Amino acid sequence: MIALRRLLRDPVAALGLAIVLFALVVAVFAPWLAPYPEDAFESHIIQRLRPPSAEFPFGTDALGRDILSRVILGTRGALVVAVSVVLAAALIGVPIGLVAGWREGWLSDLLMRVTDVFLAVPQLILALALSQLMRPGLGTAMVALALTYWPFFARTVYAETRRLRVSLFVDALAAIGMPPRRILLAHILPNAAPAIIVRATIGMGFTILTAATLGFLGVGAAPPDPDWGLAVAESRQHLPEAWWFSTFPGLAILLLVLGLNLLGDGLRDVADPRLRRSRG
Amino acid sequence: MAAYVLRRILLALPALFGLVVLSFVLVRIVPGDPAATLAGDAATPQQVEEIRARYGLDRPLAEQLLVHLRQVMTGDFGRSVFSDRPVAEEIGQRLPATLELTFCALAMATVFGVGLGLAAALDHNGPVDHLVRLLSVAGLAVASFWLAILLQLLFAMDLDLLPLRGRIDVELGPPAERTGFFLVDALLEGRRDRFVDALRHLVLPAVTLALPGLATIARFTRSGVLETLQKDFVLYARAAGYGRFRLAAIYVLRNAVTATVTQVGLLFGALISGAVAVEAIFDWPGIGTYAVRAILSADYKALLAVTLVVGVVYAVVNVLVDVAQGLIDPRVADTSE
Amino acid sequence: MKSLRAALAAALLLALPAGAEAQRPLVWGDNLPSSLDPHALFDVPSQLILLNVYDGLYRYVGNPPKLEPWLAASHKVSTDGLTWEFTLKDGAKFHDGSAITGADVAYSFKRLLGMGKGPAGAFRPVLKSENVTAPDARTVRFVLDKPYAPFLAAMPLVAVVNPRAIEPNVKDGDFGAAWLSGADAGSGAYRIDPASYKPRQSLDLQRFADHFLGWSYNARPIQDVRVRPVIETSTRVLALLRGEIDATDGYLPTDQVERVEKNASTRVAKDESMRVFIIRMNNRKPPFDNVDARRCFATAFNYKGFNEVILKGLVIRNPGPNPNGLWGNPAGLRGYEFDLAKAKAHCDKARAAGAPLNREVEIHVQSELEQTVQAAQMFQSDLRKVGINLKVVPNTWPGITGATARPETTPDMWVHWVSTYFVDPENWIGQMYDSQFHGTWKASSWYTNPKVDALLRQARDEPDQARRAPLYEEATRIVVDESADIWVYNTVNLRGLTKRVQGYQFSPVGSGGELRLMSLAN
Amino acid sequence: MAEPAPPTLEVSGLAVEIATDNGLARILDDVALAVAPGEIAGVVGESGCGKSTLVRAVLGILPRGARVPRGAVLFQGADILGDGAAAARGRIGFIPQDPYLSLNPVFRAGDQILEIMRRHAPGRRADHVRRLVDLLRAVQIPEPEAALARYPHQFSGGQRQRLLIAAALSCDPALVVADEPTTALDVTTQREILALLARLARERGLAMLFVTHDFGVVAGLCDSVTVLYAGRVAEAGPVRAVLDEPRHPYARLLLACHPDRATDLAGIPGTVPPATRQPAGCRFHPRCPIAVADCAAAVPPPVAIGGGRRVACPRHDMALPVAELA
Repeated sequence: MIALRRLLRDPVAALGLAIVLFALVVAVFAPWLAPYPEDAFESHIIQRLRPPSAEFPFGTDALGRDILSRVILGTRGALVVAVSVVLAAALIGVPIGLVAGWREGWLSDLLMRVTDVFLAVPQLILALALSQLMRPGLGTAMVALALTYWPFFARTVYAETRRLRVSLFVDALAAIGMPPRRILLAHILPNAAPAIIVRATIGMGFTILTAATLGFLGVGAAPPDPDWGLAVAESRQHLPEAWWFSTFPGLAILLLVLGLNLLGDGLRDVADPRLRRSRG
Repeated sequence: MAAYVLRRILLALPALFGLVVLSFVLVRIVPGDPAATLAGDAATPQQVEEIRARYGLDRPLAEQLLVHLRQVMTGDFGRSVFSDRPVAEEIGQRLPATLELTFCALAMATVFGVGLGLAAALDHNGPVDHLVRLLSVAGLAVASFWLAILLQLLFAMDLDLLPLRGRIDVELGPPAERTGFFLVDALLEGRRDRFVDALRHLVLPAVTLALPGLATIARFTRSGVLETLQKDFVLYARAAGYGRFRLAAIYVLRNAVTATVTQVGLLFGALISGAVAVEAIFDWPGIGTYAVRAILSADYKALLAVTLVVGVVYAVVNVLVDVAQGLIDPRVADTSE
Repeated sequence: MKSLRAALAAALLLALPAGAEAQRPLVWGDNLPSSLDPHALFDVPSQLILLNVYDGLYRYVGNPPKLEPWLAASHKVSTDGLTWEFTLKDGAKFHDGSAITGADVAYSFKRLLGMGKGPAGAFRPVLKSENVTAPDARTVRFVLDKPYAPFLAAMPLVAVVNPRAIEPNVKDGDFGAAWLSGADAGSGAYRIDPASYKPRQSLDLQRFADHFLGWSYNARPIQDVRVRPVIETSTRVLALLRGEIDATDGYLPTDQVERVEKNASTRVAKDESMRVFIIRMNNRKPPFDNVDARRCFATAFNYKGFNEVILKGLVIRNPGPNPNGLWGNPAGLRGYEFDLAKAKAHCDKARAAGAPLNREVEIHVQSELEQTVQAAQMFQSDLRKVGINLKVVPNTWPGITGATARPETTPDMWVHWVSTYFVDPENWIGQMYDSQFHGTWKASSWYTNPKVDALLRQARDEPDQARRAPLYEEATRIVVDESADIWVYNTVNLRGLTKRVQGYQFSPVGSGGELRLMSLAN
Repeated sequence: MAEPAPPTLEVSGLAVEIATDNGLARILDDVALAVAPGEIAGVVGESGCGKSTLVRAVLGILPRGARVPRGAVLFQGADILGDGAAAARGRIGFIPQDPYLSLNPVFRAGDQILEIMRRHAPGRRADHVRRLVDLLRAVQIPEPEAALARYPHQFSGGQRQRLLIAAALSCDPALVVADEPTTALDVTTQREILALLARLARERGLAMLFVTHDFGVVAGLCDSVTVLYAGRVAEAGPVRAVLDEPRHPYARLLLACHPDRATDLAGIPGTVPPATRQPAGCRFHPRCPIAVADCAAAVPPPVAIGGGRRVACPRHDMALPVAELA
């Protein structure tokens, strides 16, 4: 609660929280909010490429679908992708970071080397290659993104664990004979949690962007999914005449990622009140 | 220092080895059938089998990996399954384009990012600070492919200020190839017109690519400077009479950029990734488009080489970053030996 | 900036030697093939090289395409249809100045068959390397294993290459393939500047003044051509509008046609082609093994909506596998029409017969080709109305064609075009529905009908076109009745051009890329 | 006790306030002290009493947002509070609290000191180097020439403090301000550094403002002492007199709890009030065992009680309850 109040005191962070909450609400109630919820699937070619009007506030796309509805319906997909990718990446990265940070010697070295290997592969290229692994599509793209994002969690948790391992309270716990697993789970993990949460928030923004890029390159979400990146890709050949086609999905990406980043910054400030700062 | 650099290089080697194995395993599971692609549209199944045998694609995977490792050791990346040309040569033709683009973007991101970050920190919680904070967060939030299209439409189509695509004007032609970096080659042959033209072609893609990096660097510099400003030695330096400018621009910045420099290394990976979309839109003939092409046509030799080359470049950049850090902060080089 | 560019242009003019023509070269924005070796592959982009840098014995000219003797002056066929003898024209020269002989032609075919790639597929079943001979300097003789009707029709696929250029560059018995993938061993109207070649990026061509046809038919041929492929479709269109390139590929998106035509300095060349847009169904996989299920799908596609609205009427409805203009099509062939009530009836019938129409059906699209995606989405929307759940799966050409080797891995449905490789029904219905081609992408509907097999094989062995035509007509009727696939339209080739490009002439083979016919207004 | 010469440093009626989120913090109020040439003046107080702010006011590096509503700081007779006073401050040397943190780790130690010298007296680098080597020898750094090229982390803590002392002396100062310069060091090194400071001050006739929380250090080093409590002067006077016979209840309690080494206030009930919520009247009265109602009503002004001593408590001659002294 105190953390929330402190978060709200920073107008920028509060804005971020507001955007993310707004997106959450939109995502949850998307089918009721969208004026034409069936436009997630249905095309009406007679009314294609209509400019914004009272009937279609954001205009229609190349298959005559209401863009407002599709932007609203796309929110859910974007958030689902972001949350599940980051969750999966955390599930891989956090244990690796914990173990590598706690243990000395070859295991730790090996784990961090593997992490480095994954870091050395350009993310998008790995994601593209992996997308071809089973078959292109949102599911594969999500697997690919999780497989490329976990090293960031491993790095973060590794650093935190290393820092906390040498701290006095861990020495004290070890001295009274607490097993390492309990120290890691009950003491180090909660202490590393703020760093993980911040990393996760930023990671969600990042994931949405990368997933959109994959969609843009044609290996992410599959049509007729109302994916924002896909919409921008589809809109390209209608620019600049049908400006509304790319503008609104593009803005939706911008806004949600912006909200997540602002929130991440705010959380970092709360987690680290020594100094109100914002790091990438 | 020399020992430190050597150690950094040696540490990078196992990672590169891991990369070779990892990329091989990943790429060879790609389902697109290179033999079928190679055989062409009108191929019979029997032709496909012959091609499979000729390229060793019918051997067990482990054997293919060994062959691959031996080839990589000798710098032989094989021939592209797709174009039947040496992959090393194809990449050699394309790598400079990507490096020219990414280095320019990196330089742009660093110079402006550090400047903005410093300005923001010195105006902590002031208007400049808020503006830079918002801009840097927005810079990280913009989808580069979207930005690229908007920049094209605005600066090339509407305003007619900058070229739309490519590296150099078709009529002007590329400069005589020495390094493959058009800017450098144009200077070497003393052609100002080509230099200017290559530079104009660089602007839009480099700006698009630089923006997220710029935002990251600005954020890190800002927080680094803020953190450093809290340090006792800054207080001491002020007490001892250091000048304000010298304090901010040299004394504090050098400490503050250590975190930033690490970011520059990590950013390079992101830049190469970003280059994939940016190169495609701006028609930049680099390895980003090459990689996409390789993936789409299941050209696994090319893809393997691209991953490895990018990995090597990434490793080199990060060794350079480590060296830079050692130069900036002498403690780094001392304690890790 | 304009003034700067003008100044640069002026400076460049001054720098040119006196008397040189100051003509901005033609900038060709169409795709480059992945290899410059005309024997290494055969796809749409490679025709740029085949038609401009090389010559064949025969060539398709004009629209509809006519097969004309090219390097050959004439040919003779034995009565059994097995022995073919071609006589060469006099005075034809390769780019190195050496004369083209019968031995060179024979060498070219042996190389083609030896490499066994791309265009070799059309000849390998009937032609052995040792049966290509050159009795004298002006003659080349082929002895086929069995009669093969499309032999002459496939002749333009084969480029005649210069053995004197290739032989010094052969390594490890590779037929010089490594070298020729980036070099020139041709005799065509244009020659390659090897130094300019960067795969998929750039290629410069120069006019070959000594081309065997001479240049009398073109008063102002184009001296220099710069091939500069543009990767992204929309960037390509913008580049054309800005005049950075003079020509797009032949797949200009229909939505861009109006814009290119409105632009003062550009136009769109529209030519009816022979490229059939088709939605495949895997006839081996339920529910597509049920003819009523297939008919249900065929009547649920909104042909009119797609052709007239989305593609703005820039294509022509094509009811069967062969392109409309080709011989071998039955007169008055009626294809399927969009009728959801009928579709429902077909579906009910299929369901009654146990066809699993409730399962999710996958349609694979080539995600870089917007039209395939749009067609699939529209189809998906309409199929929902008859209770069929269609899932769109983005894929790529290699991804799909790699999977068509076996029926289990072949997608339920996929979308593609069948272009003109040679102008013969064999190129379409022959290779698509004869079960002996199962395992190739062309036959990826896994359609099996012994009667159709028999008809198509008979037509293949029959040299006389008048007798072949009814066989193909009969086969077409059966295939259409059984709704083996969904045939949508025949393409109108849409190429964006700057108005300074003149003399552009389209042929379905080569898609209008014959540079020798063009000239540039200043 | 110091000779009645004109003081090198004279602080009078100094008040410093900082606006914070929780309201106005009155860090210093009505602080007065003087340091004569050759005199070592101690300032003692617990954490939060305003010692550091006093140092920063003298050095002209008050934190952002701080303002000085009243008072003056005179250095050799010139006001050095205003912005234009940087030049006048040139001959004030500063020895910071923590030698580990006060040198920038990424620059060579020599360069950092030379930069200070350059700022104070433009001249040839070689001359500065020569002077610096002499100084390093004076503060007993071994191999001074080689030391110039080393980085801070390559020195021990004691050596770093010697470097900082050399830096403070490098501008040929009339006044040296030392802010708890031995706190971060181990006891042996502390003693060496204090001896060095005493010797240097004596040899060079320096005025020194020595800030500490440690009465033991004051006793061994200083000539006079000023005791601060919550931003005000509680008691001031010659060091022997104050230490032997403290008069302010605060000073008495402080020295009584720890007769030998009065290092903290653990023995006094209550805590130092936060600067934003100072009690009215005498700021010590909530914790004072002999406080009466009047103590909360008005601020007791420091009064001279003879012998150069001042005490800010009207009840300074009352006896403390025995229990408090136990």
